[in-house]
Amino acid sequence: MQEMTYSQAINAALREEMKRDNTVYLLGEDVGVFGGCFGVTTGLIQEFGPERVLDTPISETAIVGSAVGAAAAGLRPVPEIMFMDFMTVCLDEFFNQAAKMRYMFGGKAKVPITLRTVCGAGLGAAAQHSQSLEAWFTHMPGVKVVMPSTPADAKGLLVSSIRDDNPVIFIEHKMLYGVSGEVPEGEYAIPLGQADIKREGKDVTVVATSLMVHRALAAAETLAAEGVELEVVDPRTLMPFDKETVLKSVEKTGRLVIVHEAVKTGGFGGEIAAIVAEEGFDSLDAPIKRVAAPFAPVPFSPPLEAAYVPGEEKIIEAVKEIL
Amino acid sequence: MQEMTYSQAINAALREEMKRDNTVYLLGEDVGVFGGCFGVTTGLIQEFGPERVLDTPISETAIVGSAVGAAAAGLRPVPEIMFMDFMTVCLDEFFNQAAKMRYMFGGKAKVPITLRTVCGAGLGAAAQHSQSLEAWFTHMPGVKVVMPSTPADAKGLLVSSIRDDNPVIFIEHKMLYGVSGEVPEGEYAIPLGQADIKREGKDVTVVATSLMVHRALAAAETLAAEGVELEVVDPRTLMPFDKETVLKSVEKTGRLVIVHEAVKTGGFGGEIAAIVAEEGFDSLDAPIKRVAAPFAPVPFSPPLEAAYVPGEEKIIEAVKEIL
Amino acid sequence: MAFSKEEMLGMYRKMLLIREFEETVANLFSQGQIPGFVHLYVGEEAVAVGVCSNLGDKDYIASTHRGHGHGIARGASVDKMMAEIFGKINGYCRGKGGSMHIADVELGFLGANGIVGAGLPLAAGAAFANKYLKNNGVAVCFFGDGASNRATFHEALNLASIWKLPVVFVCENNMYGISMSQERHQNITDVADRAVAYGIPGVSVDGNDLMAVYEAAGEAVKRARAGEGPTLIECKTYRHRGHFEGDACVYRSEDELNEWKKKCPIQRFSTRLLEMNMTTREELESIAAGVKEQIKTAVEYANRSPLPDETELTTDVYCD
Amino acid sequence: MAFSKEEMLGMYRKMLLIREFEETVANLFSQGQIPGFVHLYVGEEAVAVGVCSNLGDKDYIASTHRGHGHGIARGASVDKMMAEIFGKINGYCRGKGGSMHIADVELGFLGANGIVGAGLPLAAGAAFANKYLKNNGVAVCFFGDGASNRATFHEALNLASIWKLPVVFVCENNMYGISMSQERHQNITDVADRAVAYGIPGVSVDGNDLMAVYEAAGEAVKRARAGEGPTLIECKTYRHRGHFEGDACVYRSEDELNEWKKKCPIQRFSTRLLEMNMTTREELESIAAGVKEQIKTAVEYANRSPLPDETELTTDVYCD
Ligand SMILES: Cc1ncc(C[n+]2csc(CCOP(=O)(O)OP(=O)(O)O)c2C)c(N)n1
Ligand SMILES: Cc1ncc(C[n+]2csc(CCOP(=O)(O)OP(=O)(O)O)c2C)c(N)n1
Ligand SMILES: [Mg+2]
Ligand SMILES: [Mg+2]
Repeated sequence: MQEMTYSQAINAALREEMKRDNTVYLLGEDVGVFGGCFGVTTGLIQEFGPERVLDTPISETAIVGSAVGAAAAGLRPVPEIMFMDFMTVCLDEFFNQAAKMRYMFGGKAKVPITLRTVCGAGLGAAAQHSQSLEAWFTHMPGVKVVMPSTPADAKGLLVSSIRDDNPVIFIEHKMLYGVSGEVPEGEYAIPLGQADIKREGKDVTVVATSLMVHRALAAAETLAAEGVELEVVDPRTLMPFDKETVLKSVEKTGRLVIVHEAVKTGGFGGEIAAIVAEEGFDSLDAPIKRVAAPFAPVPFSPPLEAAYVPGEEKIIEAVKEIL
Repeated sequence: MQEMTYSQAINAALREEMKRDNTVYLLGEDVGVFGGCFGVTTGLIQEFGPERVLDTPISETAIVGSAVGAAAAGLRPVPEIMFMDFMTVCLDEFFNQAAKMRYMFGGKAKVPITLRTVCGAGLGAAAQHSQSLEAWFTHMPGVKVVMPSTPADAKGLLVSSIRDDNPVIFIEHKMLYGVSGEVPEGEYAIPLGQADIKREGKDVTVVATSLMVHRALAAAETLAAEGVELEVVDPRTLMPFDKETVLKSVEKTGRLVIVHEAVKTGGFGGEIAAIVAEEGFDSLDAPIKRVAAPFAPVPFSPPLEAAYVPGEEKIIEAVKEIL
Repeated sequence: MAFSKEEMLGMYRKMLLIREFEETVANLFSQGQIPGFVHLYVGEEAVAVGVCSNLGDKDYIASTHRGHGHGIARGASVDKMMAEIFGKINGYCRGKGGSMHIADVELGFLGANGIVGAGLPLAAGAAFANKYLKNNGVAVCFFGDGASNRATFHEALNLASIWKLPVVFVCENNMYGISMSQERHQNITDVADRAVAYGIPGVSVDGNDLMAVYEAAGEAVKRARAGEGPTLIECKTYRHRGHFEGDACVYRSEDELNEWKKKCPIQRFSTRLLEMNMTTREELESIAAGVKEQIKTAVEYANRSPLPDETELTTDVYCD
Repeated sequence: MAFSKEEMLGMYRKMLLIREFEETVANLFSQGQIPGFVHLYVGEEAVAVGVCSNLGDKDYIASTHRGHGHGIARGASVDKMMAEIFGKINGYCRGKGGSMHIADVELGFLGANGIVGAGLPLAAGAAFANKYLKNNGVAVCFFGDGASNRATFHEALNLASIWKLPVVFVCENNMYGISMSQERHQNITDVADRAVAYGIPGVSVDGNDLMAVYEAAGEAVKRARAGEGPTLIECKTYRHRGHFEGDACVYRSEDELNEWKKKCPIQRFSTRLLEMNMTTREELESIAAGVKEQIKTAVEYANRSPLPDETELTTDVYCD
């Protein structure tokens, strides 16, 4: 085990996969000498050269579109889109092209792209630089959606994403980059589609993603003192979604709270709730609760932003409502 | 009352609103002499001239982006995006600009855009011309989402959409254009945010949208013969969503089936299920069922396409599973 | 140019094969035998054939909604194309794609595309891959005059230029994007002028002159292979049929159409072949007969192929 | 040009006001008094002021992430701007927008923007509205060299050209998009050359020369008001500070920066004013003192303003 930050874990995964496989290359805005807007690609251009770490113009359509063509032609591009909010300017390339190509072509294409991008509020970056839009991507047949919450998961899941033959959107959280944790040494790959129970408990199942995993763990700690045991399930990948682990947990606890940072309406929490209301209905002893951002764009002002992002207290409150 | 098709009803609403309000104008690809790809804008350029019915280049970014600027500057643009699938190439303009402008500017902007577009399979138009992507738009604070299923609703809701001061996405279904129905004469506006109970029943609530309303009604007809009474609720607008009507219906029936044409995972059905699992849990006597497209792009070949779109039998099957 | 007789007749045959394919599709469509909608390439054959005749093994093309001609010119099987258009399991895409998504990646055909302008960055990416893999391959993107106003045009040409990608951008300026004439949709006469914006060469050629297209494309391909970067080629041409089958063409005149029919690229090339004494009327007729036969066979193949069964619905969404 | 002394000194004062505003923000940011991130306009003042000095009541501007200078040049209140940057309720956007979204639609300021290149179609749309309403107003869009590679540039310029919209596209070519130098991000020297692609005039001017900017913009605005359509103006300039505050600027040299500092637009203009005997050192100093005072007041205003309370979170999402 090695102690490293989330950011370093991602950097390490990129480095190792680039070493292992010559067809892996990075492209994006300022990913070269600048090291990426959040410093995640630091040092890679020095190690692999400008042929494999490519600074691009501010042309997301060309970044993702060219990645699709290159992937179909045999490479494994790892484009970076600086903020997830900018997926709106290259969605056609990712969705109408990358995601559907294999199906439209009757199985005769492979589009192994791992698109790295950054979600989340917390830096005062306001409405166009702070969103969590993962739900859109779960509604795209052909795409895999990965949202790691810890350095170890980030590394293990990024390795698997790059090795995966499908388009993957790998969603990092800007407030996690500085978070440290233990990461297994050597080659380390976590299969896509396996949830992780981050804390066991018998009273209420809390399914949380990305940064919210940490808030849920904090809530669990607080509630444990009051004798309430939360089971915190981190799906880690939303597509494929490990519904078995969630259903099993709800079978045990009979209660479900879902936590995500995206706005509630239309969020992936709805999907999780629907799965459980359909397939785990008999296990449920109480209404399903969703804890999520209010239905508004992300505000700038620090007190508003802080109130916007779901926190420990809101999770505790939701848990108490169904106990 | 007047008998007219869905397409004619939309055309009539456009005509009347353009007459009523000089600031209303249309823009889009081939909306002029060509009358729109599906003929919906036929005759309008003759009546209102090329200053108010504007053919555009194939530049969706400029279509929607210019509409945002024009709306902020006092007009009421009604852009047409030829197929909903193409929203991927102008999503930034609709979402990061139009939807958020008011909030980001602290309430000091108004962006009254009614973006008309067309969803749905059925014409053999395959993966990039047949989708139902409404769920994405329900996840966008600031946007209203309208999906009419009948000529009367199409007219009444389009009138209200154009008069609304917010960005609205008005989603027409290509297989409904030819469907006829009674439409009230004279000015006719249906408030956004009111569901319509298209058929009353006591046994199972079926919430269905757009074309699926008709399939649900057909299923209701069939099941009525077997003594099962479906209550078919058409939300008509997904945002604002009239949850009261749905919850009240479920209170009565105790059972809920949700039907939409979009793929199930990440679809708006999840949101509806979650609302009911949270706020109507005690009314529920059985698991919630979703009937939706399988998790795949829309296939071209007629038998596949036909199997892809949820039909009467699938609705009946779902109902029977929870009776 | 020093073409052998075989090469010249080969190109003639390809153009004719496209024409026959498209006219057959038009016929079958009007009889209700083809589902969905189709955009035909009649009148523009010299562009696809002139360009693709310069391509080899490692090269890629990216195409458009009007893609049948590109596929045939690249060497795709008309049997599998026809079967795909019929929605049959033996089609290129197992019936899942249809006319707008016919593709054969192995052959270097990155697909027709339902999104106008989508091919440009795809081709840039395939060119990038070829450069990265140092295999000397190039990529070509076909796109319309209408597509030249899309986002993708701008971003792809700029990227290709600064990265000196081995790619050729071929604009098929057939004077319309659906009902919108080029005059109305852009304020320039030659799409090729847009090359200036990216610091790359731009040339405008008569797209109904096979030899002119061949030469311009040949030079661009040579530049690309030599590592000198992309070229923008504009081919002025015209579609004889509507935008899609069923289009009443209210936006253009019969006269205009008839003028262009006189400039038919196939007739023009056959006249030239005869003038050069490269062939005889009889030989041309026998080629035409062969083409007719080949397309007849393709239709039979398509007719014979089974429809996909329901299990196909959810296969090939992901690779395992 | 025949400017009155008042006008000349007015423009000087505006540039200075921008400079002082930005340097104050830089300071406060480094002290941790400002949340989020800020992109400062120091060194580029002549562009905003030169352009906006041509504008009147009905005119609109659309801006960028680097928008403080545009807002001030358009006449926005520095008090409300500063309060917004502080995230306070008395700010332009009630603290909901911050530096990247300052706007005042009533004033004709369509907002800073967090999406690079987003302003171009917005400005085209505002220009369309002015034309539609026949109010003789124009719209101006500021955007960077980096933004000139975005989709929106292409589509907006084409649309504006064919519709002859009264809009002026002002490219602030400060030689970098974050770390990417213009040399690397496009294969042309003058962004203005891209005008060719749309059949509109393109001019490149020294963006650090207030008068040159003023004149070029004036001509473009005149054309626009006369119904002759859009113009693309490129202003060559340089940002003295990092891309955002905190940027270590590893991608450029101290020497380069110092060269450009010597070309400071404000110094240059003051020298000119003195040479023309339009003013005196003393007068300039008293202007500077007034500006300092004004910004001090703005900071006090911002400091005094309350933070928004939680009820603000969900207001203004929709109009009722
Ligand atoms: C992004 C996008 N916008 C609009 C369309 C609808 N559409 C299909 S073909 C076409 C016209 C294309 O014109 P052009 O590029 O000149 O090609 P041509 O049809 O003339 O060969 C349009 C508008 C589309 N498929 N994709
Ligand atoms: C669509 C989009 N892509 C990327 C970014 C991130 N970003 C913000 S500013 C910037 C550089 C902009 O460069 P330029 O247009 O030259 O303006 P400058 O900062 O030099 O004033 C980038 C890449 C963004 N905000 N929006
Ligand atoms: Mg065309
Ligand atoms: Mg710049």
